[in-house]
Amino acid sequence: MSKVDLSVDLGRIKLKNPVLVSSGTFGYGREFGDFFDVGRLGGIVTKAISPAPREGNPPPRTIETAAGLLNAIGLENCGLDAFVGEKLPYLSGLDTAVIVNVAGRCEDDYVKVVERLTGEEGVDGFEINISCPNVSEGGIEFGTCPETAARLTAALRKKTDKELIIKLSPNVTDTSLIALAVKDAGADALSLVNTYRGMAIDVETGRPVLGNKTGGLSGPAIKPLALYQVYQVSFKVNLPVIGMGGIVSAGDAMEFIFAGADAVSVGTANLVNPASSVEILEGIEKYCIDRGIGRVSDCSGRSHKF
Amino acid sequence: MSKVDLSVDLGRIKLKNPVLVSSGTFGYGREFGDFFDVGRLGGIVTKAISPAPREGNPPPRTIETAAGLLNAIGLENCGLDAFVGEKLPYLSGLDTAVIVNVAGRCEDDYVKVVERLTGEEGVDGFEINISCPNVSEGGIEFGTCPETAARLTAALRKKTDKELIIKLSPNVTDTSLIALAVKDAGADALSLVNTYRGMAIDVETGRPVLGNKTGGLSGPAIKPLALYQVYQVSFKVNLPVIGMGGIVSAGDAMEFIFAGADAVSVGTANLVNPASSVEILEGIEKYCIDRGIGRVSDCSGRSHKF
Amino acid sequence: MKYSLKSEVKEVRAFGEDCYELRLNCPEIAACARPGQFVQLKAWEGPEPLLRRPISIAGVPDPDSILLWVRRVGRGTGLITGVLPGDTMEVVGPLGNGFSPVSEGEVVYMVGGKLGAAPMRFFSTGKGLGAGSRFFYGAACECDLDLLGDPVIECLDVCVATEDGCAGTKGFVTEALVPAMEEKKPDRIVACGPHGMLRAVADIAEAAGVVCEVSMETYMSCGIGACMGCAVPVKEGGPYMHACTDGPVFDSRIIDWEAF
Amino acid sequence: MKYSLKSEVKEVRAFGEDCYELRLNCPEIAACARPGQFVQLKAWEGPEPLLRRPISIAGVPDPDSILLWVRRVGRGTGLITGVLPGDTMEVVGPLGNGFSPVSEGEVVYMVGGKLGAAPMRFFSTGKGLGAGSRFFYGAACECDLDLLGDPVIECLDVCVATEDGCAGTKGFVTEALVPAMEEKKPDRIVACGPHGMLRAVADIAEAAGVVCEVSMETYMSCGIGACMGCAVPVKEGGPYMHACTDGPVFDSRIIDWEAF
Ligand SMILES: Cc1cc2nc3c(=O)[nH]c(=O)nc-3n(C[C@H](O)[C@H](O)[C@H](O)COP(=O)(O)OP(=O)(O)OC[C@H]3O[C@@H](n4cnc5c(N)ncnc54)[C@H](O)[C@@H]3O)c2cc1C
Ligand SMILES: Cc1cc2nc3c(=O)[nH]c(=O)nc-3n(C[C@H](O)[C@H](O)[C@H](O)COP(=O)(O)OP(=O)(O)OC[C@H]3O[C@@H](n4cnc5c(N)ncnc54)[C@H](O)[C@@H]3O)c2cc1C
Ligand SMILES: Cc1cc2nc3c(=O)[nH]c(=O)nc-3n(C[C@H](O)[C@H](O)[C@H](O)COP(=O)(O)O)c2cc1C
Ligand SMILES: Cc1cc2nc3c(=O)[nH]c(=O)nc-3n(C[C@H](O)[C@H](O)[C@H](O)COP(=O)(O)O)c2cc1C
Ligand code: FES
Ligand code: FES
Repeated sequence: MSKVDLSVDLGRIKLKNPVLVSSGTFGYGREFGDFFDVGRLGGIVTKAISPAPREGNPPPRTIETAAGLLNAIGLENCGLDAFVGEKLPYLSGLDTAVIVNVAGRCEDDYVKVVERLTGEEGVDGFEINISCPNVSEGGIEFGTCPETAARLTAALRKKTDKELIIKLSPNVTDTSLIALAVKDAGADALSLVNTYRGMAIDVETGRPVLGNKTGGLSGPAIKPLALYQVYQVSFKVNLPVIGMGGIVSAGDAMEFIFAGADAVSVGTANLVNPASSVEILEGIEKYCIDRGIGRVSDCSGRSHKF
Repeated sequence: MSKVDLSVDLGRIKLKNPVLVSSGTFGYGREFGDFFDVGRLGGIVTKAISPAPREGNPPPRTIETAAGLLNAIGLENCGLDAFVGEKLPYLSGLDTAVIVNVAGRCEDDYVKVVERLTGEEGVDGFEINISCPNVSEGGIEFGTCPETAARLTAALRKKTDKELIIKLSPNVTDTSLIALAVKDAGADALSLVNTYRGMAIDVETGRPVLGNKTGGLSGPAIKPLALYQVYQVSFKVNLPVIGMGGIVSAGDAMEFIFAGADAVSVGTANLVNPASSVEILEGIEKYCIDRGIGRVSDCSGRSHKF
Repeated sequence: MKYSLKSEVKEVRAFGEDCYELRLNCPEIAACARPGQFVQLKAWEGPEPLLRRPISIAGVPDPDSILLWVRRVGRGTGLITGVLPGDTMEVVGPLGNGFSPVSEGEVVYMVGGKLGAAPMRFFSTGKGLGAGSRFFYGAACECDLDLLGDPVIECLDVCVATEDGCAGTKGFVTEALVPAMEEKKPDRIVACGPHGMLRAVADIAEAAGVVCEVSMETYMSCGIGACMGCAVPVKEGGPYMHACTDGPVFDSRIIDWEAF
Repeated sequence: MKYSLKSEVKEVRAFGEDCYELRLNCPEIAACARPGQFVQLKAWEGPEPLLRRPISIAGVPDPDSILLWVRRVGRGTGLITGVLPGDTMEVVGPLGNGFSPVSEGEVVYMVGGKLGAAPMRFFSTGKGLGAGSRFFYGAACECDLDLLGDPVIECLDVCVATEDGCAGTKGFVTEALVPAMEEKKPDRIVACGPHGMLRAVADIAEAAGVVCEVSMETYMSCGIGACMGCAVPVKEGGPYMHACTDGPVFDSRIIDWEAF
């Protein structure tokens, strides 16, 4: 038994610890099974699932920038049926929360996925991706207008009693307006943040490097920006927050918790060191033990006291 | 005589070369005189000037992040009178364009500075800072609403026939809406981008590191984000663009020009290597010579052709 | 099984121009590595550069070690080749599918361009290669010839082409491959090297009706199938396959060369 | 005049725990450096870490060189102290105001906490220091005493305090300073070290009516007065002054210690 209470409350679900792994950076979980017992995590957020399979964007799909990673995967995924048939059985067998990240081109797409999966026992909740900068329709449009976001949230709320997390885009003037709108429409929690719109250009030719021309920036470069979003939104909106953006160490994770996150999610770091997430989990526990913190959730939002 | 035509056209003024230095990172010019002949630059953008002196924010005012710098200087400046009396004489004597960055708490503040300085011979133009994330009033509010931005631009346009550049905030849902609004209101050019809202938290105490709690992120970390802004806005809005955000090398500068910038501005790099700007200027010239490019302005916007 | 390890550098040896041979102590990876597989390396602290670098396994010289040949082309490989014996390095591997196993007596033409020779070296140590198997090596200039002194390569039937004509056939490696194919068709061609070379080799193989496996180098992030970043356009089995899991070795016929 | 140079590392010597003495070849800076001034150093490529690191000038041992004492506390100082003779480093300097010049025969008490001894070493080499001038050195433990072996420091009238009592007075350096002040008041106190020490020394000086100059360490970005980042709260001459231009040396009476 750990001396620290690591559990965190996200509204309709409780996680055994605050460390999740971010959509699109952890495959469907199995890819990491060789490296550690993925059941130790607080939760796994799957790659985005859309009703039909999606082929994704032309390559190159990723490119490094200063302390960051640009990606334009384009939501490549196996689709709803293959997910249920091939991916979910493995995930269901794990002793961890399974959150399905949902992507769509229109409201109907989102509804289809949630409707179908809400009855699946292995699914503990949904993270609604209204913030993907890398697809031409759907995705980010839902994330920039409070009314549209609220309408989508309300439609999904009707379809599921499971945890409904809305993943917000930081590419807006005021994230908390969207956050308030989806809260009122019935969201249980918020994920903050998705990637920042960015691009890279080949200095020899002037050509955009990514096949999709533009992409989304993640990794340590965006950590200060993501921390700010978590700090602002958690202050203004009374809803559990899953904080993410550039977390590569337990220290980074604690900073997000202090900023107001209830749980944290490890993304790009998984791509660099496949065991990052569990090392961060161990680091959080050690941080708490070393400082006599009995309950990690007591740390949440401490930065607001200054 | 250089074999390359480095001059660029910003509407009402022409710069002898495309390299400017960014407001707040080059003092009032004189600080760099020991390191190189600052008259070689295409232009110097001063620290923000407000009607009265401003004392700025409590320390700490800057903190490093991964490949980035957070700052919350809070527009500390000597004020209009001291600028004219003490700083302008040195700047006027230089063979380079002098652009005064203007900050204000209200429309009247901006008008006061522009009105007073438009008659000064040494001043070649104004960069209107409607995008500072580090002061409580003024600054960024003007930068997030197209109507407010347009009203301010129109008011200033009435007061000056000199170059009027609006410096936009990237912390909005769609920068090009603000850009279009200020264009219609009479702006001559756009500066893109100011810093991104961010923060750092002390992992031991949970306390925000900056005295102002939150700040603005600059440096290599934001380069992909700034490039994207320049690419989008220059595509949608037909106005000269001064591109900036994380430029530390001539290659970075060329990427901004390919993305659609007419000129570039070197910011944080000045703080790391005081001679960065002139080294970048030399690098751009070499880049063009090596590739037989006769006119640097021919490169502007090349990325849009792909 | 894949491993993520801290591994000790046992030997570092410079060769050619800007190339280094590294021997790393990682028994776990050595025990299960197959030719054509690769490892992801990190030899620095902190987030710059952010990603690990993919490097092919050039051999398993002893049960505890893997051998790598690395060319210093940028920051990452600069740091990787800057290590000293006794330093440790983070290694994830073995990754990718590798070449199909050699069937007993199979005659294989191995084609390597520059450091594309690395997986060929490993491949050539496989059991069962038939007599008449040959190694075609494409080099730019004299300095690339250093690796022919490698004890494993030395034992092969080597056919060299150099772009500057300093040794062997003058021109690309295909100049040497074409006459050899006319002389005798192998059961299979395996190839690794620059994109243009792979495509040319694939064309030759297709024209001759010989099976050809190519090892594709794409920009990689995770290397373990988690990010979907390493898309390779293919003509069958999807618009895209993934270099780090479906590859890096592909049947050359399914690659959509135009779409790259 | 300030310079931005690439400078060759001439000597590196480890001392104490985690401390290094570096001798850099930079005649331009050596020619005009004054005690209390500092340089900004970069000993790495690329943007990580982003900013240079400010380090006090500990002396000008010969007309071509400056001497630095650096404690390895993080990434930047780790890279700076990792250099070898023959390496080059980027140096900007000399920066800041430095201590007021010594007037002939002036009796000065120099107070240095740990590597705060570095500017004191330089200060003590100035001409005209009066007899009765003393160096008060505050150390944590035995390993900090190494620097007392420095040939310049050895010539001074040194008074040591150690926190663990392993040498000299037990406790903070102020425990040694107070009795000395009672015995004989100097014309001036100059001090460099941790914030708490500076404040305590400033109090002692003020109580005794002795002029006191403190060298303040703040977080710095540019070091040349361009960014306004290094604000120091003061009671006179503004709410803030700037450590890199108005300082790092300040008259202790104008510092607003509460606001720090
Ligand atoms: C499966 C696989 C196996 C490989 N095996 C070897 C090997 O055995 N030996 C070896 O020396 N190299 C090998 N490479 C190539 C090696 O990974 C790249 O040279 C390396 O990633 C470049 O990193 P860098 O930081 O040094 O260069 P960067 O500074 O990142 O870039 C320098 C140049 O290298 C190019 N580059 C970057 N990444 C790659 C990449 N993944 N593939 C090709 N070019 C790239 C860049 O576009 C740029 O032009 C392999 C690549 C793959 C995908
Ligand atoms: C004018 C001036 C003169 C200095 N002279 C010397 C000297 O002669 N010898 C010497 O060893 N050090 C000196 N310092 C302190 C030195 O600059 C810092 O130790 C160094 O910047 C830390 O960088 P880092 O990357 O190693 O540590 P980081 O990884 O950046 O941080 C490690 C720790 O050092 C602290 N730190 C960071 N920057 C500073 C800073 N500017 N001042 C104090 N603490 C800091 C951080 O808060 C952190 O706790 C001086 C500082 C100033 C402002
Ligand atoms: C390669 C890659 C693929 C991603 N795919 C998705 C996705 O399918 N759905 C989603 O909501 N977010 C996706 N993201 C965003 C991450 O889940 C996360 O929000 C973001 O990367 C910030 O966290 P990080 O900096 O720790 O990576 C992806 C990120 C990366 C790097
Ligand atoms: C220390 C500091 C002070 C700044 N002060 C100002 C300012 O007064 N007015 C302004 O418009 N922008 C200011 N900026 C923003 C820069 O001018 C520039 O837009 C931004 O830093 C992005 O460029 P960079 O990444 O090259 O620094 C400041 C930036 C820094 C780092
Ligand atoms: S590199 Fe991540 S899936 Fe292949
Ligand atoms: S550090 Fe930039 S003004 Fe002092």
